[in-house]
Amino acid sequence: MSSPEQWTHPEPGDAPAATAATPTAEQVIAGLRATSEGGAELVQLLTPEGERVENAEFDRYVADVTAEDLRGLYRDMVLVRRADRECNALQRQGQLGIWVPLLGQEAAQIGAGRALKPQDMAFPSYREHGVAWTRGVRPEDLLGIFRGTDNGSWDPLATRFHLYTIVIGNQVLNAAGYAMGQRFEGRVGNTGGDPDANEATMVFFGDGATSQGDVHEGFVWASVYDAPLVFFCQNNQWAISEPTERQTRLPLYQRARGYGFPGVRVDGNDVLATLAVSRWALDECRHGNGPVLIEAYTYRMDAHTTTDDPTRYRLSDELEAWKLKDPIERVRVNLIRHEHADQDFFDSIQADSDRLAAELREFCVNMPDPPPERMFSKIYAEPSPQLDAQRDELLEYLAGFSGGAH
Amino acid sequence: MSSPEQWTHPEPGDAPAATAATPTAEQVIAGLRATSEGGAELVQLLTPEGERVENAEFDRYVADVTAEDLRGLYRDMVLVRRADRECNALQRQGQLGIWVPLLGQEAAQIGAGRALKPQDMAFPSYREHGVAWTRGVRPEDLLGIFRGTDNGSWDPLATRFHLYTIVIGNQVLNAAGYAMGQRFEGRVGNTGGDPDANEATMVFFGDGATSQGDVHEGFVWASVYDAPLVFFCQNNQWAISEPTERQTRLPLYQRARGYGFPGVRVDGNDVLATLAVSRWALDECRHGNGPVLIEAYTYRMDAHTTTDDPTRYRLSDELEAWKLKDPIERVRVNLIRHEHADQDFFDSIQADSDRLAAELREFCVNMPDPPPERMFSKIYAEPSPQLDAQRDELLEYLAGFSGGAH
Amino acid sequence: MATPVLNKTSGSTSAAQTTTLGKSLNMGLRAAMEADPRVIVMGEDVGKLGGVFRITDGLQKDFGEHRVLDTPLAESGIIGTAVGLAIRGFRPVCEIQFDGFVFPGFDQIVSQVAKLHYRSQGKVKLPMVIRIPFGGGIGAVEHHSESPEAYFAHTAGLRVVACSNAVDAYWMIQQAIQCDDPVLFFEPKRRYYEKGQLDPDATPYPLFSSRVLRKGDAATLVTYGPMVKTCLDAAGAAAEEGRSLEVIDLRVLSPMDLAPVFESVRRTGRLIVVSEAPRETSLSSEVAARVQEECFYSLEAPVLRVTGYDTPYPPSKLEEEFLPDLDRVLHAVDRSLAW
Amino acid sequence: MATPVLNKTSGSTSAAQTTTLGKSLNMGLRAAMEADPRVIVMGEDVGKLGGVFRITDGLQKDFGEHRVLDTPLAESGIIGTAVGLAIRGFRPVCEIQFDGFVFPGFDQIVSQVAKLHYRSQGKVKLPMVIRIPFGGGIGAVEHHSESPEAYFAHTAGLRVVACSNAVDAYWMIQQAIQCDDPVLFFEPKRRYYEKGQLDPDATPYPLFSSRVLRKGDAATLVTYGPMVKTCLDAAGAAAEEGRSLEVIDLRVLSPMDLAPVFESVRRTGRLIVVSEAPRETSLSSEVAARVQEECFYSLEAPVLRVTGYDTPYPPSKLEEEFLPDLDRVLHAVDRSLAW
Ligand SMILES: Cc1ncc(C[n+]2csc(CCOP(=O)(O)OP(=O)(O)O)c2C)c(N)n1
Ligand SMILES: Cc1ncc(C[n+]2csc(CCOP(=O)(O)OP(=O)(O)O)c2C)c(N)n1
Ligand SMILES: [Mg+2]
Ligand SMILES: [Mg+2]
Repeated sequence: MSSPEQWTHPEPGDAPAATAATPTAEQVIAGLRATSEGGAELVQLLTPEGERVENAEFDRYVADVTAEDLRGLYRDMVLVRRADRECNALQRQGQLGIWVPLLGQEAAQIGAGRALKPQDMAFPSYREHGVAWTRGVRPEDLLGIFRGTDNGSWDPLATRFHLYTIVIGNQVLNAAGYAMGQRFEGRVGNTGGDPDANEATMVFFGDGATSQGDVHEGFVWASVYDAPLVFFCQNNQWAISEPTERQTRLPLYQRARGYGFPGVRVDGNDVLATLAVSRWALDECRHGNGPVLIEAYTYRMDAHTTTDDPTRYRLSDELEAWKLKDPIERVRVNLIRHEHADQDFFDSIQADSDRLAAELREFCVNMPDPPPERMFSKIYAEPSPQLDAQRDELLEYLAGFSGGAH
Repeated sequence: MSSPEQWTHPEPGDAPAATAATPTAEQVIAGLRATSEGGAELVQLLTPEGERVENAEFDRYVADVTAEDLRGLYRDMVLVRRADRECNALQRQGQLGIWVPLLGQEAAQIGAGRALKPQDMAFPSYREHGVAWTRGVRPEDLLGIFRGTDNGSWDPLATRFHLYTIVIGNQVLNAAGYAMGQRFEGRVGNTGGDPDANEATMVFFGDGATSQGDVHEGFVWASVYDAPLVFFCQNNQWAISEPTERQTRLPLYQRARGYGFPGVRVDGNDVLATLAVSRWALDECRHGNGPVLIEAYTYRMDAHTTTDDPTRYRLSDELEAWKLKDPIERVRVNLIRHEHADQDFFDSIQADSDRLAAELREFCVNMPDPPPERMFSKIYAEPSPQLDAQRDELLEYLAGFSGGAH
Repeated sequence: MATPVLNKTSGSTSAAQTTTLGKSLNMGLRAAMEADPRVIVMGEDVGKLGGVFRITDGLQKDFGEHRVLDTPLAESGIIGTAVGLAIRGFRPVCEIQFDGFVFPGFDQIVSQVAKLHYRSQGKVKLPMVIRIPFGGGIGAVEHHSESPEAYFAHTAGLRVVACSNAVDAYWMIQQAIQCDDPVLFFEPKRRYYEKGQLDPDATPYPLFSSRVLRKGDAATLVTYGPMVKTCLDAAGAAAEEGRSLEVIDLRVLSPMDLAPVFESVRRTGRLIVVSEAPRETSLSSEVAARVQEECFYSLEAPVLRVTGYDTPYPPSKLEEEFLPDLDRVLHAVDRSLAW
Repeated sequence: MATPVLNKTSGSTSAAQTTTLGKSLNMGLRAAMEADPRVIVMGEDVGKLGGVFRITDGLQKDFGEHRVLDTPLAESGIIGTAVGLAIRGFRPVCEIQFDGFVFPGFDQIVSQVAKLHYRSQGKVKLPMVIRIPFGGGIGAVEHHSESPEAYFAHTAGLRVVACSNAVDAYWMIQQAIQCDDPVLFFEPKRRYYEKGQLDPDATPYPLFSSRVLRKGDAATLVTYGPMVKTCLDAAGAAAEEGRSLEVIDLRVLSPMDLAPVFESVRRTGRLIVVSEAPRETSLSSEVAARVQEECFYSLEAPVLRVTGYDTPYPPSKLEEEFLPDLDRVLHAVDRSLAW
């Protein structure tokens, strides 16, 4: 799969193209095996069985990772998953209007998020609850979006974590512009002095998003302006009901070849590999060698959202196969094998996640509804008498309003 | 330049990216030399000096080209250039509102256009007067666009030459859809029987257009649906005042690598090479191996349009250097050297082009203005009482109108 | 006095069956695909999944993958390739997953879809339909509850329609597909589950015509899409207070068919335009502008508008306040009558 | 009675100099870039070439290539990266080369530019300006003569303004750049060469205010952008016939400032709205809708509209018939007065 040439000559035939582009169950499974076996192109440092494998290129980027650090990454993933499951439950119980599960993508998001330095900026899509966690955005701050009380209550500038973006692809261009700004301000390629003077930006999007014009234009702008931008594509195999084959002939990391910047495919279920590759990519950007594309090869283990029904379009074998590559389990096994974690550690994390979940639930069920006037607040930075008038009109109407009796 | 890896590591430095992306006069010249020397990646069959050079891969696609055929291609180019110059003059004389010169791109357009079979479809941009010629669209039919009497008076379905598209990139998606349709109708990959049962589509766009989201999405759709589509990019070095370096780090033909279909750079000033590469690409498509990207490396020898002033942004040396690679001259030299054309031939073509120019001018100056009601005609295929009412309102107003005296 | 005429179609109502607006669309699409092999359906998740609202449920299974296309994820691509397919002679029906996601395809719609027939002076037809589930009231997140119809109504060369009930849904989608002009087809997603009595043998009402759904003489309510039910409910409530309101469903949003509205206002002298969309430079503006010109001497009160506010669509906990409801409509009726 | 007040600004007019609308914009941009190093200009051909209309002429030479960016050729990219630059703290001024080419950037404008301040509840400001030369009358080919302002006026969260003369151009572009909200800045390209007397020391008129340019009492003309000159000419011609028309330049197209219009109509009792844009669901609809509600008892005739027709912009040989001119305006005045 590594050379496009192998791909450019589908056999002639009468079959309409549409079918040619449809993956059969066999193809899906084949694709799966290809990955579980890894292959030269997939950067992996921790096997699904929790074994640390060497990688000449990327080992050095995690050489400083201590057992404690690894426990920290494990803790991150467990807590993030627990919060995700709790929110899923809260939706089922009617406390949230909808939830977008990250189940299965914990390693990709924690690995990438922990590679970011405080001065770096991140632009998420709408599934990056794990990255949010690493930026100090509490799960509580995400709830408003899904409960319908706000569009995200954290401060994007203070946390250096932009608001969620739902329109597929939009944030990639916004991130490219932000990264251009970092470069224009001389925050890139500074040698000596304070290394933290250098900054980079990371933008998150999915496999489906790669088809959008905005993502392409982000590639063009970032490459032409040498922007310190890491394109972090979580290929979770599905865009709602559409498999990746619907979006591309080639592995997505190879898309970068056509623009003249590096593209790497990393095992997105391997937190250590994702951390290493992300650190490398961010360093490249901070030194002025951006942009870089990372394809984190992972899997959406739950539905697209709580309103989705995956049984309509994918095989359960597929999920079963991916369960064997669970991102959290392989770290647990590794920690135990090397006796880097004892039962107390796991118990304490259990306790932490119970507390986190309880607090999250407590917070959620007590969230107040926003007042009607909120609808009109902060639409403009400068005064707007027109909107003030509409607000007053509504409030007056609601006031003079004797409970709906007409 | 052939491997992206050589491109992905610009040196770190404090200079803002914007400068890094600006070509100096030296860079422009350097880029030029790179091409005039050709290089492995540039497919060339006729040198600027008119010598036929062998090409193992592509010779066979023009093996059947006789001296008469070559004279035909020469004639095409001369007549098309003459029509172009005449229209330029007509604009200067106020007969046209604006003109978009093709000067310098004759070989790219005639080579591509003559590779098309009658059953193939073409989607032009707005500069493809040469391609129009090969589709039997008379220069006269183009005039309305530039005189402001219509938006193109030819029949896009009968000529299999779509209307000009001015919004950069739009036509690439329209062409992808059309090519999908050819495939869905089973017009691709038919073996045996009538070879003309197979069809392909060719879409024309410029170097600047490659940055547009629509062009990317066209690449995605065409590749995912195995559409019989040839992306014909005329890299004439400039998008109005912006050099190609503003749009990409890599040679544009390499953009295809990221999508998994072939990309080839051909000498766009070499009509024979362009014919060969275009025939090859169209054949690939007809056999179900589409899409294919062709970058025709050429030069816009005149202004972007008659309202443009190139002296504001490019060096005259550049134009001088390209004059040495004139697309018509090299064929003339070749015909003479091999005694494939005598003076009578050149005289007859001179006469033909004089006649063409005279007829064109005659036609232009006598073009009637459209009647006011034309404004309302054919907006909808089905009746529209609302527009009929507006039309009647206007006609009544104009009728009751005593020459503007109020 | 107040005669509900909703769901009445001329012709026998013998074979009438109960259906929902969403199911009617599915049946209508199926009927259109059976009637014409050139009809193809394309969009995100319209195949195996049957669309996020299941409007295309079962179509790929029955008509195959080259007539029901799960496309790559890009709206300009969906519209732009549909244009090419239409040029080739197909009749594409594009699904835009939610109202807020039509904008990446806006350029193709405004620059190509709306203009190609005119540019070619009729030599190239574009018989394509763009389906857009629109409007709020379903407790969704951002970009999933918008009412972008005004953008298209202002665009010359497009035909814009909105269905409001199960019976219209079944006929209008088929009529839109049969139309040789490009049609923007707006579906009131919050009403997908509203029931209606459908008689497939009945003669359909013309596509490009507004329609009086309820006769009345005290005042006229003009609306479309999701607000039609709201207005009918309001008219029902008003009737109990002895006030008979006329309710007109625009159905065609551009080019508008306002004759029935003029006729009505000349009788009632009062008009309230109801729409979910923000008010500024909207469809409600156009209706008011036209009516005040055509019915200047008949109006006993200014044309009033009950609409969404000039704000981005709010977080869903606030949508009840944002969206016009029965009370806001009747409040406007009171204001009009008190003028 | 008829006092032309055009180009009068409070404060001294001592240092007044003659300039054109286009040159004023160039001077205004230069002044804004000198005043604030965070101001950057970006777009297609805005650098070496100085833009196809030379509005940015000389700016790259004087401010450098990282403050005046010749961008890749894609409007979504221009707007989308400007959003990111604004988040970073820059104040980008984007040039869209022609009105018809803003649509590839429409999604970023509607989905991000218009909403980000609201979505973040004020935590993120987007001080960016999108300059759009608009309107016809220059004999151009397709897509180069459109009037897309209604699309943006209908979009909550945007501020939309249009300048009509050389003096306003100089001040309004600077005020738009200083504004912490995103501003869509429409420039009447056919008026780029109209002259005016500019006094850089004068106190500018507020940006978001409509303005009476000529007093009158027989009827009110409300317009904006390129049609302002047309209406002033019409008022001049009418004056010679002893009819005094009031002329109001909207200047701000959204959110609208209609107080001066209401005040005027209460005096004149008659209103004609003049705009190049197609009529259906347009700015002229909104003005008519608002005025008939606010001035119901003052109107002696319905609000009349003189606009482009509901057609794609025609080939340029027909634009004279398409575009409102002095005669069509006066014809409407006659109709209004004869009501
Ligand atoms: C422009 C746009 N079109 C359609 C949608 C509806 N939609 C939401 S998520 C999604 C699939 C995205 O898939 P992918 O990019 O792989 O991200 P994932 O959800 O798998 O993380 C779609 C089609 C949208 N949000 N925006
Ligand atoms: C969407 C869009 N944006 C801007 C323009 C204005 N414009 C017309 S031609 C052009 C440059 C195109 O360059 P290129 O693609 O290289 O084609 P060329 O003109 O060199 O043949 C531009 C910016 C346009 N027509 N469409
Ligand atoms: Mg995905
Ligand atoms: Mg070019």
